[in-house]
Amino acid sequence: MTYRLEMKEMTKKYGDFLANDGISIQLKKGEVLAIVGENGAGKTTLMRMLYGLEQPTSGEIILNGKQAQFYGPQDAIEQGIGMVHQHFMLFSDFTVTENIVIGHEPMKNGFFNRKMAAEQVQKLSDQYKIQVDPSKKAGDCSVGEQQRIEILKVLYQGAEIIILDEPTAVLTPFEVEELLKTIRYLADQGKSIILITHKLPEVMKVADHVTVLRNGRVTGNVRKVDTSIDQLATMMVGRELQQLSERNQHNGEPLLELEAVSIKGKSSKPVLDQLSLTVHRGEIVGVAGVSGNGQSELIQAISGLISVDQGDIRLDGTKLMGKSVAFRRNVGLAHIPEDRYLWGAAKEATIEETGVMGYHNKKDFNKYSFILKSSFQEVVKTWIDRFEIKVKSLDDKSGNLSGGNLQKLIVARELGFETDFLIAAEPTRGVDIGAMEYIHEAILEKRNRGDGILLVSSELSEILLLSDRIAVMFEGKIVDVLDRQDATEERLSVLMAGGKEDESSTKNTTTA
Amino acid sequence: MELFDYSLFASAIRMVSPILLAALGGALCARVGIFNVGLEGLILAGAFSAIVGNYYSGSVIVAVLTGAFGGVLVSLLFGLATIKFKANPIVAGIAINFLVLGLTTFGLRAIFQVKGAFYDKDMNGLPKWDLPLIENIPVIGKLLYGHSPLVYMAFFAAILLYIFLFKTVVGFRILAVGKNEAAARSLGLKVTVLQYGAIVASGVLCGLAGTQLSLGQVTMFTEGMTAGRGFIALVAMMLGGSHPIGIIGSSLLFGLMDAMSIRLQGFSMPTQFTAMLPYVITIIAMFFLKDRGLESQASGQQSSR
Amino acid sequence: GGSEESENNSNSTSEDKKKIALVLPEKMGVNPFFQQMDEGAKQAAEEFGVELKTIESTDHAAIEENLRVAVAEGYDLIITSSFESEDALKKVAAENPDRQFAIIDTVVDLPNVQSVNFREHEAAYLLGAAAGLSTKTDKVGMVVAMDIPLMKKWTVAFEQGLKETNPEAEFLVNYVGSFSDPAKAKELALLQASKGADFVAGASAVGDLGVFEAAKEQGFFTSGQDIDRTEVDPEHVVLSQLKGTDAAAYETVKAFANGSFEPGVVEYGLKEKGVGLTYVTHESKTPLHSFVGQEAIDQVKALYDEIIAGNKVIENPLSE
Amino acid sequence: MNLQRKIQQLLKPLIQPMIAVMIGLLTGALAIALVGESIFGTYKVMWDGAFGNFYFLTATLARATPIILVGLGLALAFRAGVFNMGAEGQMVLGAVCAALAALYVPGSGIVKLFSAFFAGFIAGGLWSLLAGWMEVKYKVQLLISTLLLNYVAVLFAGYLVAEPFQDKSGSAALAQTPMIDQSVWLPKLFAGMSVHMGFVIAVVGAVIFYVFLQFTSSGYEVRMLGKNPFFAEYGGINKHKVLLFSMFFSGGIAGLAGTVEVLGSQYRYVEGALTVPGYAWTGLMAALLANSNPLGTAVAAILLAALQTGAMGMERNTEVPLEIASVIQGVLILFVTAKFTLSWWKVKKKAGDVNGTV
Ligand SMILES: Nc1ncnc2c1ncn2[C@@H]1O[C@H](COP(=O)(O)OP(=O)(O)OP(=O)(O)O)[C@@H](O)[C@H]1O
Ligand SMILES: Nc1ncnc2c1ncn2[C@@H]1O[C@H](COP(=O)(O)OP(=O)(O)OP(=O)(O)O)[C@@H](O)[C@H]1O
Ligand SMILES: [Mg+2]
Ligand SMILES: [Mg+2]
Repeated sequence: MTYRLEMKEMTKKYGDFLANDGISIQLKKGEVLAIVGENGAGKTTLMRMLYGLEQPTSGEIILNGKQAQFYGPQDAIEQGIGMVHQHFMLFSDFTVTENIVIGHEPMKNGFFNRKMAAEQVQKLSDQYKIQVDPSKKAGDCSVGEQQRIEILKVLYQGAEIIILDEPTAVLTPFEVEELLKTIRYLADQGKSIILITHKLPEVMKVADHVTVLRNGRVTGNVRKVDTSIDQLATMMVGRELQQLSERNQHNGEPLLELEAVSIKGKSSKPVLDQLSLTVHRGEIVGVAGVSGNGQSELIQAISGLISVDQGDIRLDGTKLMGKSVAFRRNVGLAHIPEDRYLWGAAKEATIEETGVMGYHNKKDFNKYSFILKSSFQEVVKTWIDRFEIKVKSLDDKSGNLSGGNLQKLIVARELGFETDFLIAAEPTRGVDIGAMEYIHEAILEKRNRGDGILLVSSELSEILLLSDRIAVMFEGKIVDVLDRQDATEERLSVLMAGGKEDESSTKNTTTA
Repeated sequence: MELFDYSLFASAIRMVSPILLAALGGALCARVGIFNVGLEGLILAGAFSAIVGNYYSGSVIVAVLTGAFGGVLVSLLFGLATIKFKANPIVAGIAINFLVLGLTTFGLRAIFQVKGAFYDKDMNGLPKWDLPLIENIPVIGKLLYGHSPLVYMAFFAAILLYIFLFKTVVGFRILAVGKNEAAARSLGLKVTVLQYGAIVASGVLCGLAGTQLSLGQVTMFTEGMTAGRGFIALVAMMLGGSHPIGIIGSSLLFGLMDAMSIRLQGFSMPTQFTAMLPYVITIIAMFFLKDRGLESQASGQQSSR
Repeated sequence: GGSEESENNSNSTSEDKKKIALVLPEKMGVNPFFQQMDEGAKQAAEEFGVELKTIESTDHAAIEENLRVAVAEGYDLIITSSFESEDALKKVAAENPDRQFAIIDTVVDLPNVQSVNFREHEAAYLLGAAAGLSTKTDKVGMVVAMDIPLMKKWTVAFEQGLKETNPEAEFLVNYVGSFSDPAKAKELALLQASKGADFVAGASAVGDLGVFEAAKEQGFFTSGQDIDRTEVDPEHVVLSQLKGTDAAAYETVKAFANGSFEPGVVEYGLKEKGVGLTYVTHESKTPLHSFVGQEAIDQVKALYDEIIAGNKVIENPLSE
Repeated sequence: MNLQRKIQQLLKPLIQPMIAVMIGLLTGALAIALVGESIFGTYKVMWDGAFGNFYFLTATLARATPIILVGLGLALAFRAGVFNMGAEGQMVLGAVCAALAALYVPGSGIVKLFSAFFAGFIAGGLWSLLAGWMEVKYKVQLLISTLLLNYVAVLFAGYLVAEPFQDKSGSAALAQTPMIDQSVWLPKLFAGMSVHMGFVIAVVGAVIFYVFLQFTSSGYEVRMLGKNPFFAEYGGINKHKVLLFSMFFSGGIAGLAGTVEVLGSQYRYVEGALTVPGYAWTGLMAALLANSNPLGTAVAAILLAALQTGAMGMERNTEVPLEIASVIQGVLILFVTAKFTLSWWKVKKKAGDVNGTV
């Protein structure tokens, strides 16, 4: 059987920089090809060329045995290639239906037939078993739902080859499961799928073939059945991965205390509902939960980004209620934000400027209210060394860093404050396994030094790996707190879905 | 008291129509993500070319066409600078205002051999339409009766634009471009074509606004006769949230206040204060319309960075 | 710096014709007042063999700049005009006492400046009187460019004339807020007409064209400014308040060419025929409209005679 | 190789404006040819009018003075991420208050001078702060409100000088304040030249502003707020405080623009003297052209002023109508922020690369 798609010797140069260096891939009908590799390995670049967003410096694309050239996404779309971008390309004010049909809208005399569109979307949704609510606004949808919109959009456009660039980075475990099922189902229906991901277990679950990239080159091309996670990891990072260091025992004092914290939302349900939680010194408390259950608000309430209607928040005994972000940071709070581009950096700012945030007023770096550039640069250089952050120069824009490298920079910055308490929200989202290792190690090290950490992550494996205790959030409440040894993925999943383990029994007693 | 009477409202409707037309044009640009501060220049171009068309052809219809065409020509220049050459839209818009002021003044000299103003008593202005049915409508009949066709056209255009934007496929895509240009591009929408289309349409609307000014409200061209109406249109556009119906509201508010401020001149208040009225009222109105027009603001802010 | 250059230039000019600069405080286009001045000066320059250069100023700051440059470039006489130039001229003329200056339409009291002053209020008084005698509705309006003190020369004297001839008459004033907005001026005229005015005087510079249009549309009567505007629309523009800026410029250039130029104040009022009113002080090509009628004109003429005889003094509203 | 890159990098930002200037000049040449004048001669006259000798150079700098200050004020707001369109009103209010302070504050010349500066700064600043406050507190969009407040400010200043504070001496015909006592005038930098101390203030202001923005922690806060308000807030920067601060100083500096015009050039507030020349719009362009870089803003302001003084020279010395200058200026500015290089430059560079490797 011939290949549906072949990319041969694809090379892409940005100036003198070789982002892709003679990469070849093949893809058959009904097959799932996983492409893995470190941050900046060139995965996205390769896909952008396939989708017509970039022109290759050299190399050829062969589609169904014929050479093809794409000058823009519309060419690629016409030839049956669809791409679900890493950062969703949705119109948040438009409905799900509108988002899906845009570009190929059903019309009558030039008028947009929205009713027919909704029907078509519903039909498509049923056909591929991808659940969406056609009339909802895209902006009101959960991340998982938004992803489904993207996939349906691609299917609606008639794509036979579907590119998914890091589709699981932002999904909850349950949503990941669903997505993987969908991918498999689509492949069974004869679609060909290219999946880019950093998560090797997913690769093992769903892929037929795996292509590994490093520094713009192919370092491995294997069938799934012939490989293992460890082998893939080694091909990716060029070395063996290490075990996480030991966790020492700590029975610290309470550090962060939340008492009956409530935030009234816009809707009738409160966003945070009488939430109480304590983080001790020398402890990592993981917060698990399906996204949208108040985790973001919890983080923002502690760090002072939103105001709290009721309750009490104390850090090392100091009352934080009504205090500014700066005050809280001075008292001893550091914060790895959940969205690095929204909160954690300014894309247009230089790496140095992004790094200096929070230090600009510290007396080691500030004299007569002038920022001491050179002493600060020294510090940033130590960060870059420690985390092996790949930067061209400190004057480069943060937006030009790959996501993983930017994340490492932010982690380094927040750890650099050496505060007693750290909020680590999605600390490894979209980050390759090499970088993930560094970050996990750093967080654990901080704990071992006796600091308290609140870890919020949609990645259950991460929570399970790092946390001493695990709090599960559901609808703005903490429904349960489990100790490390009691927690399993299954128990957490049940709690996250809103079910108490002993729910049925309590219900029975109250009704009785 | 004689502050409110039919003539107040009729005068407001007359005076508001060029502003309304131009604000609709501005809204179209805003909807494709281009903040157009060159409305003043576009209107002026329309006003001038309408007069030229009228003078040479003696036909009002030709004048309306040349008026629209004048707006289109200048808007294409604006589009070329902002879309093709990615110039900062605000800078380009200001430049357009300067440019058209210079060109029309120069044109007065070159074409009519006059300075300052061109007036010819034999020139025909736009007719006043005495629509038969309208007059009989109680109360508002009198207001709506006997305006120039472009006045009706202005309100009609608003409704048409509303239908176009929110009911047709092309309109839908235009909205998409304005909301998220990157996404629209990645979908393979012809973003550039849509942007040019919107800019040309805005040129037509502003050209008609100018025509109404130079041939509807008066029958002459004078240097800088827009007298800041383009900026008022800009405000009306933002206040109306770039929504056609909202713009009708905001333009009418402004027109009414303006007409009222004239009447207040008689009431022993310094004219400077009566003249402030429309602006102050508009600011007050914004307290109640906080969330409107955020998009246009965003586009403005982006270009500052 | 400026004086050095003027020295350089003065030897070259001695053999040439005399050079006169007319520095206008604004761009000419917007105002017939300046157009006329330019024409008058040009005509005299041609007739009396002097070189004339007209310099328009784009804005207020440019006036002083242009005056200084005119000095530097060695013009023998520098004529400027209007209140806007007063400050600038005071500075420049004081710094260059060896140079001759003239200013039209206001007074600058310096030994090397000739001031040409108009008493527009006298003409405005006559216009008001004519309006008072002509109105049938006893309501008379005026559309004024801007609510600035200068315009009191028009409004106050007009009202005085109006009230003296017709104590019953009501006077409506509205301000356009701009010198170049005919559309708004027209709306104001329409408004005044809707309130019953049958005569609306235009005093809004370019806006007057809008007033004329309103008159044509609604069938009321109006008047123009500076030059005889009755030709524009004899059916509705029935009077015009005149101001001979051309004559003033002409005379100034002529005097300079003939060597009779002297510093000090030259007044142009009714008596000097520097200002006036059609049919009363100056002939018009258009026949007198019946709305005004010969009888009214005769009465106004009587007032005019009183003024030039010195029996009646119209106060300048600006000199309190 | 490295040197070549350096030179390329240095030249790169210049290429675009140069192309724009070319297009502007070509359009102008066309228009000049249409009028039948000598193209080269006319441009020479224009150049001379702007920079021809020391006198014209100083005249250009004098004209640039308020433009620089307005531009700096706006640049500050833009840097903080707020689109202040209200420079005109802020400048006018600053000017009128400075004039009134200079006239009516009792005391010696120096006291009056300082009160005038203080009044001008505060008036402009507060007017701007009003818009900032409405935005922060009531979410009234600043872009619109500043635009509207311009009209209110200009009309109010017009009222002040047409009624209560009008100059009743002399011909008393203009809406203007009485003349300020000579002891309060800002000194001219050179006798007989119009450039005054205000220019020095503007240039020093640009340098201070540059240092503030680039090297101080408050400047850093302003920049980060402009680049990403969420990031700024997350990092502990008080968003509202910095915004209000920026708006206050933005308007204050615009107020200073009016102040120095009054104290250094007109010696009184004259209605329209600041609005008709369009200093506010020109300053806005200067700030945008320079991407809100303070030093760049000053340079851009001087160039824009040169265009205007050059046009005045042209008007004086040739038969080319003044409007041609505004046409040239319009076309030039229309394309000056254009990114012509994007494709052209790239193609060239590619060709160069190929040559290099072969
Ligand atoms: N437009 C560009 N200009 C210059 N360099 C670029 C550009 N786009 C990508 N690069 C560089 O090319 C390299 C590959 O980037 P690419 O986005 O393909 O990586 P990736 O494998 O998708 O990384 P990640 O896992 O972080 O998504 C990176 O080092 C990046 O800095
Ligand atoms: N102008 C540029 N110069 C250098 N690199 C660039 C430029 N523009 C984009 N890149 C690189 O292109 C790549 C693609 O961007 P993208 O948004 O996919 O980042 P990413 O690393 O994949 O993000 P994430 O890790 O958050 O998923 C990034 O690695 C970024 O470094
Ligand atoms: Mg990527
Ligand atoms: Mg990534």
